[in-house]
Amino acid sequence: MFVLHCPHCGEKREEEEFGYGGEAFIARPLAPETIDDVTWGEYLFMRKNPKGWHWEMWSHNTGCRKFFVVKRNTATHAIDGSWTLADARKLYDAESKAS
Amino acid sequence: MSSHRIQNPFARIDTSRPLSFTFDGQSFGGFAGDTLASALLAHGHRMLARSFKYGRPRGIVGAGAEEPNALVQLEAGPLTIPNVKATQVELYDGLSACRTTGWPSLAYDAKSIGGHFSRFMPAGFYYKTFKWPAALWPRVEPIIRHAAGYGSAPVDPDPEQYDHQHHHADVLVVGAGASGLLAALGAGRAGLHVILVDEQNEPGGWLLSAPHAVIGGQTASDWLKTTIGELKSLPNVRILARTCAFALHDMNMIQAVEQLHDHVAPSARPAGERRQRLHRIRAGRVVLASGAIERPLVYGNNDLPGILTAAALTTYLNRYAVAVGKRVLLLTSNDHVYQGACDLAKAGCSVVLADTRSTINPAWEKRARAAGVDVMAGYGIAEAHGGRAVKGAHLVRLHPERIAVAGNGPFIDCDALGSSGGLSPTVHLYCHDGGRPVWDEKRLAFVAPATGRAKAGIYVVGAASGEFGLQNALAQTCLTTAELLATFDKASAIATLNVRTDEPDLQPARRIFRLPDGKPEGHGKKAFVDYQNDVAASDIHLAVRENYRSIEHIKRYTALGFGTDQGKLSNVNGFAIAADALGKSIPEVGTTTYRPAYSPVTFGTLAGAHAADTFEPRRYTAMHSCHVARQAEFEPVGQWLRPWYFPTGGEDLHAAVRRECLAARRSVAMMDASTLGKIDIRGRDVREFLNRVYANAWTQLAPGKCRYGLMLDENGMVFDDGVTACIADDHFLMTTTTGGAARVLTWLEKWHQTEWPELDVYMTSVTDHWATAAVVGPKSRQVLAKLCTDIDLSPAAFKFMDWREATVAGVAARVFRISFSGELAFEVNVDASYGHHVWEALMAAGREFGITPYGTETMHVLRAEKGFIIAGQDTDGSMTPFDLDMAWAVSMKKPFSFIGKRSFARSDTAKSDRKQLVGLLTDDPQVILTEGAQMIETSNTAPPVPMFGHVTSSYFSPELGRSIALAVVRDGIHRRSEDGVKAGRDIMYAWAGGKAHKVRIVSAVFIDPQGARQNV
Amino acid sequence: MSEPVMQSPLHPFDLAAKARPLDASCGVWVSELPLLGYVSLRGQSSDQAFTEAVARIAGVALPTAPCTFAISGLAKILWISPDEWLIVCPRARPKGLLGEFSQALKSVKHQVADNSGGYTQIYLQGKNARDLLSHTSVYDLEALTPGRIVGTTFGKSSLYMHRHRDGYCLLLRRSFADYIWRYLVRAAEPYGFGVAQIDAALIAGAAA
Amino acid sequence: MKKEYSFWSLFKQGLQHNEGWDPAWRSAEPKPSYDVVIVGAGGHGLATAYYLAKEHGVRNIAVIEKGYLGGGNTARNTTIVRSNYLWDESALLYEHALKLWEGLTADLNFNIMFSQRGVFNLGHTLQDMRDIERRVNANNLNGIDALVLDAAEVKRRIPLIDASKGTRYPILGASFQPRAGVARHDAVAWGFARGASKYGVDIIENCEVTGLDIAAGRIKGLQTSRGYVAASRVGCVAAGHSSVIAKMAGIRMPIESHPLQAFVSESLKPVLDTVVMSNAVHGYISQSDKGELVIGAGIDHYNSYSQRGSPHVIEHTAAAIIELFPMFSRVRMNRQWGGIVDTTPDACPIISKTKVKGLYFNCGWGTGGFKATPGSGNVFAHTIARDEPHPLNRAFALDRFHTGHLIDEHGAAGVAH
Ligand SMILES: Cc1cc2nc3c(=O)[nH]c(=O)nc-3n(C[C@H](O)[C@H](O)[C@H](O)COP(=O)(O)OP(=O)(O)OC[C@H]3O[C@@H](n4cnc5c(N)ncnc54)[C@H](O)[C@@H]3O)c2cc1C
Ligand SMILES: NC(=O)c1ccc[n+]([C@@H]2O[C@H](COP(=O)([O-])OP(=O)(O)OC[C@H]3O[C@@H](n4cnc5c(N)ncnc54)[C@H](O)[C@@H]3O)[C@@H](O)[C@H]2O)c1
Ligand SMILES: Cc1cc2nc3c(=O)[nH]c(=O)nc-3n(C[C@H](O)[C@H](O)[C@H](O)COP(=O)(O)O)c2cc1C
Ligand SMILES: [Zn+2]
Repeated sequence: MFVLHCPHCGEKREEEEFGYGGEAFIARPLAPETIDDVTWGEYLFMRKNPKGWHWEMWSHNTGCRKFFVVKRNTATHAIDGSWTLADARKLYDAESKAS
Repeated sequence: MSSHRIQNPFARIDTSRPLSFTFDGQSFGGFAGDTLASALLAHGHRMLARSFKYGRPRGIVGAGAEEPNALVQLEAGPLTIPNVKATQVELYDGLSACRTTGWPSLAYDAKSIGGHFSRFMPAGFYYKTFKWPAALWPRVEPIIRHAAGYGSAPVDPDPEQYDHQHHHADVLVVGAGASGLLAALGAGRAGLHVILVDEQNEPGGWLLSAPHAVIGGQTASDWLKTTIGELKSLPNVRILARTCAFALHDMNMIQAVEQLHDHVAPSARPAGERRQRLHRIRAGRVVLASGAIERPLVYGNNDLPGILTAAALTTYLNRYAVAVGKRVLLLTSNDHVYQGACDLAKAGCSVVLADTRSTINPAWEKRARAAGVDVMAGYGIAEAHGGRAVKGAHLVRLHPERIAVAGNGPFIDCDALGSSGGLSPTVHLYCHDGGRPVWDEKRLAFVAPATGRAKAGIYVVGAASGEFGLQNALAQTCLTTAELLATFDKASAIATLNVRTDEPDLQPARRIFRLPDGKPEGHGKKAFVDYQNDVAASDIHLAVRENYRSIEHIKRYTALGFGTDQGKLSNVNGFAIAADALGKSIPEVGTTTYRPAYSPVTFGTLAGAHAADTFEPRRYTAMHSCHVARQAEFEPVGQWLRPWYFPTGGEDLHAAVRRECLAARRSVAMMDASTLGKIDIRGRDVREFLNRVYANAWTQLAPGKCRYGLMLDENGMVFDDGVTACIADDHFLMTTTTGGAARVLTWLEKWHQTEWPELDVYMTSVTDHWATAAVVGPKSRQVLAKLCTDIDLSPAAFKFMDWREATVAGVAARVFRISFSGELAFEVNVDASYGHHVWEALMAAGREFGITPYGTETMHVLRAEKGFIIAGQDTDGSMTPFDLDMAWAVSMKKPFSFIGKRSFARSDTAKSDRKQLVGLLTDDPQVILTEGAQMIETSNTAPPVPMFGHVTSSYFSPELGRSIALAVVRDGIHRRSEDGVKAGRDIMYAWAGGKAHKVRIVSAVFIDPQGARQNV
Repeated sequence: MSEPVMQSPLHPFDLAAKARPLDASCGVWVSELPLLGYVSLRGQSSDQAFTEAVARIAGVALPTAPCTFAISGLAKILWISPDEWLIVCPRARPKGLLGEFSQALKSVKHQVADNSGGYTQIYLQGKNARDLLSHTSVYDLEALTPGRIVGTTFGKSSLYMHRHRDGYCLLLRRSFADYIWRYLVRAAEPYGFGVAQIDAALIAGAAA
Repeated sequence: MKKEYSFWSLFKQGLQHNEGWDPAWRSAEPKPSYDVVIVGAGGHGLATAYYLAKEHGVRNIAVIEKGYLGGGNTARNTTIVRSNYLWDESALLYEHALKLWEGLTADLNFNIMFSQRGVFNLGHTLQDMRDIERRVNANNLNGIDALVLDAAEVKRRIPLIDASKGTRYPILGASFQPRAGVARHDAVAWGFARGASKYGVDIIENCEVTGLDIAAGRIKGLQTSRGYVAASRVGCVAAGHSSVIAKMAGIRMPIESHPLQAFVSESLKPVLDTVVMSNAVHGYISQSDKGELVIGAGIDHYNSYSQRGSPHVIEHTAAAIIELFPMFSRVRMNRQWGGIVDTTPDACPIISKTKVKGLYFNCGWGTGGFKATPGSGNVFAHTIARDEPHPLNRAFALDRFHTGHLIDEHGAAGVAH
């Protein structure tokens, strides 16, 4: 049972205050009409679902109602940190470039 | 004094407070401080149970949570508790308990007949039998089921209450034995917020069984007094007795259950108190001081009543002043039993101590002989003798190295037999969230290393970490506590504490689990490993023979450790015997997974306050009391309770709905629409935002106007709908379905925050702020006119789909001229604080017109007559706007590709013959179709019958004097009679519960297709 | 036509009739702070035009530190999220406030909405007030120091809570009031539970 | 392994101290190459191997398992077996499985303790009852046994249930499938393992597949923790780990792995002789032959491969059970655990070929695949042997996520089961 740090409220809170928002950074195609059904289907349904580090969204339901990003290990439940969407984006891009 | 009770000033019973109780109807006496087990043993009461599979006589084996046999049914009626361990039942006056096994009686158990054929019922018995003929198993199964099970569940609702309490502590110490107390003292003196829990009725742990032990010059009992005294004096330390930490979850969330009632006589339980409380403790650090449990040795007939663990014999003697037997035979592989042996001898028992080691600890031998114990080195037990109680045991001389019989030994007769195969650390919590215990070959135990999980904030001290000697345990506790305190940048104030004891240094134990009897496994008397599941050593060997070689397979094939004791006594023996059978080392075999609960915990405790009328929220509108006063029947819709219908004079649903419908169509009726979700949306980009989240267009809608909108998921399917009003150019008020409100707000926020943060728009829920009364019917304008004089209500000035600021019944209101019924209608929205006032004012104003309150059922009929959908009833997540024949509510021209649009183009979604929403008319106008009836093409119904859709909504329309229905039908739109389809295609059958009704497929709009009535 | 009367969400429990002066008999004393004014306000704290206008109207600077609130003579401004605040004020104020805000923020990104009908507050006092909350909410009450406000769980619902005088203000949504009240009464039972006579100054205080 | 199980063999072995029993299955060392390799020795994987050998004459088969066989979700499910699903595609697939269940004990010569004690799906709202009607009628027209019961009838058949009007979600009725029930989960895995082994299938435990060898769009073999294994066809039946294996082939799946938890009470005398499920209060319960109440919780919403979930989920489920059976408040939870379920967007499985020739996936059973075990293995064996889907699993191909032809079973899947 997790304790998550809400970057907006600036506090660690119990899991029950939050709602899970799924895989982070699934970008919506900018021009959906121009892509084929397969590409659209990938965006709609296909997920990384990694065993290991996972960039995921949570929303602080009982608090600030903001979505934010957590990097969590799905095998060990270790948490690397949580950030606002904007800050996380930078780290994520840097990480993606590195690998 | 009962036969086995002795004088013992150190014992924790209060002989000045005698108590009486009954077991299986027979009356006994005991004392405050007794457990049911100690009190029964004090009377020499041995046999309490019959075994699960073979019906063998069984008695008390342990003295606490590890007890496998003595499961009793405590009390009767609503307060009854099944399967409590007699060793954990604190005695109170008038307590009544019964056995849970043994049918028809303990003395004669039907299963014991099977027992005689036990060799034909090995592990896996059922898998190999009752397979043929197929009809056999269904007849055998009920018999098997009735033979299984221990206690009986209550049959009455639970009269007692439970709750939860949430804690956030710096340090949680689990276990208040010597080590736990010391660790708590260390953390407490350092000023940390400490919680110390122990499942027993008082702190002390093993020290309560070893009162003569010496710690730093004090006797154990004095040391306990001073230590507990100081802890109690510290405001930052909280001690919870009778509190079992039963689970450890991620990030050190510990669940612990506190027993507040069960030890008190029902008549004396304080009213308003809880029976049990779940403490949810989020701890910065956890100290596991959960100790160790002595495991018995495995030999023939080792399950006879009167055979206990040596530790239990010691505990009964020292803690409860009970000498379980007068002639005691002890069997050990280690030093731990010697103190107990001395104490038993000093208490006047004749004690023979057989040590499986050929060379034993001279210091202990000296003390034992001095105390009068007859010590025999290098002996084991081949098999115990006795029927309903142990009478003696046949000893054999053991080979000093190999696990083999080296020669014959004497027959020792005894009335109590205790064995010790060493201590098994209580590592359960260490493992609940993924930790693994480590096999320590020197200590012959799976231990939880003291700082093995320090990174996770979990520390282990004392016996739990494998420190079995008291002095070592305490010294190690001091060290480990200091390490823990360092992580808080605190120095330890117990580092220099004197913890010297008077025990001799420990001599290594002998590595022995299953004692040899000179015969191959399975040939001699059954030697039990897991008493509760009747798992014998031979069953483990059989499992291995049949290739159930993984320890998990062995567990599952034999049921080893499956019981309510979760293998506290049996698991390690089982692992070791398996290793032997597999020819592997114990660490290679490993352990099974430790899972919560450490000790069983009631469902009531888990549920806490979430029971009865606080099980889950019920949401009410500001007008709720108005409806209650009018005897409304209510319907749960999402979290809300909404009026379903308003029966008067004994009406049933149909009569009431008929009356309510006609009132709405012919004169005036009123409904509470407050539960609809309302979201205030404001910002420069609000129109663009709506364009993206709705299927239709919002660019043109002028202030003062409203529009209906369909909300789709990205898959193109309708998931919510509602009317949205333009308040100002940059300001809209959106309404959602009752059930969808929260989901929609989160959905909108998610899109805004994650995809389109650049859009200038804010959303705020105002659902609870507004109370809404829908005044519906031809006379609604007249009613409203009486209460609303500051705006022009005339059709010309206040058009359909307009809204206005106005004053209604003296209250500022937003009046929407929208209609979910197709009638002239006004939705009056006011500050909910005035909801009650305005509802009553409208009722009063409408009285002259016979204004009629109506509920959700009538609302459904009225909208169905108009072919308006209910999202969630006429849609099921697989309907596009086109499937709903609502192309008019989709704007494909909008520049931005709104949510869901792209999905329309996929091959399956683009098909023209998808299931589509249509109306149905039955041949017989009186027949009301079943909602959920399936649409088929022929009246011939020999399965499999092709299905083309189903009836989503079906009612009797009082207005039309006939039944109507909505359905989704494959290619339905092209089957509608109106559209002159190929003869016959409009005729189908609606099939439900074996009946097929002929129906004609028509437009979904049954009344006033031009919408004239709502425009008057 | 009868005069408009307001009803608080806890009206059905007729607390007035149950109310009595505080004494030693109960560990938890509860009362409703009914019928206050509530205005939802959203905007960018980075936008000076916004913060200044709000400060001017509210008579106090907008609290921008997470989980804090500010008090002025006429209102209490609760931080809800980095771009959302809830203004608690006497019942007569919202109408005026709305006007003033809309005026002052015409050309500024913002949102104001009257939510007065949507909320009520419960005031908790007594020696076990904090114990009570430890039964109902997962929040670490140690961290709930004076001047802080947090949104957290309450049973299976949620609410905002902050310290007020020597007690706690619970701010909750109207439709959950019935559930929250029952839940609270049940949780308080072991400590002894009483409905406290409500004192006007308290309401005023809660409003500002 | 020739020895049949029977009273007679039990008697004979009993006389010989049960020393003559053979291994139930043969543990094999990986061979260099196989015609077909099945990844994952859960119920589905073992059933697939069994039917491949038995019905399609494939001989050279291996089942590769990273842990102990049957140790995945097969080991940890609440064993509810039923076929009363809503849509034709799924109803027919699950009914195919149910028919196989009915003959499985005899077919495998292994008593899998299939107990057709019936399953109730309770309805608590008017919409629940509409959905129940819709589902039951569809079932009947598909030739599947199912009936709609009203509240009074539910109370009559489940005397302990709280059918009063005062509850949060009063019971309005239920659907009931008489032929549904429960089975002994471990026995299913062992029975199929024994059966497959009899046909010469190599069962290789403690061997983890770590990579897939693909060349020119064709599967060539697998890397495993015990070396390379060549195979011209590979069927992946890895449940919770399907995304991980798919990644080895560069494929992304429409799957998320979630914890799903369950717990059991202490063993009690018989109190409940059927299976009761409720979506609205969110819990389901039955009583095993050993006497413990077997209770399933909802899923934890976050992704996880940890086989454990959060305690508030269990707490909520306990509350739900008490809401249905107030007397169970005093019954005690003995043990709780979790599994890793592979959920799909439409709560329906994926039994499919992939873009890699010779590579097949059978996954996405999520919270409800135990009931399908024999049927799933049976049609998957067909798909692999013929390199084309069996008519019953054609609709469950991966391409439905591109065409939009989803089969939304959330209604019938509801709570985990
Ligand atoms: C708590 C719970 C309750 C449930 N209740 C029900 C119910 O009541 N009714 C119902 O029908 N269904 C139920 N289910 C779902 C059901 O258990 C599963 O759908 C079903 O058992 C899946 O079977 P399987 O054989 O495909 O998966 P598994 O039994 O999980 O087998 C997959 C195997 O693949 C192995 N594997 C994974 N990766 C690798 C690798 N890289 N190399 C080698 N091997 C690998 C795993 O170790 C595992 O043994 C429940 C599930 C859970 C968790
Ligand atoms: N001879 C024996 O059988 C025996 C048994 C245990 C300890 N000892 C000796 O006692 C000395 C002190 O040992 P210790 O203090 O490490 O252990 P301990 O056994 O004295 O104390 C452990 C305490 O932890 C409690 N406990 C265990 N699990 C719990 C849980 N989940 N929740 C709540 N309480 C729980 C037990 O009730 C017990 O009071 C050591 O020298 C040790 O060797 C001997
Ligand atoms: C239907 C069913 C019944 C079970 N009954 C029991 C039981 O009576 N006692 C027990 O200790 N465990 C029981 N278990 C749980 C298993 O011990 C084990 O926890 C589960 O299979 C998950 O495996 P793991 O805990 O090793 O990860 C049961 C499991 C299932 C699926
Ligand atoms: Zn937050």
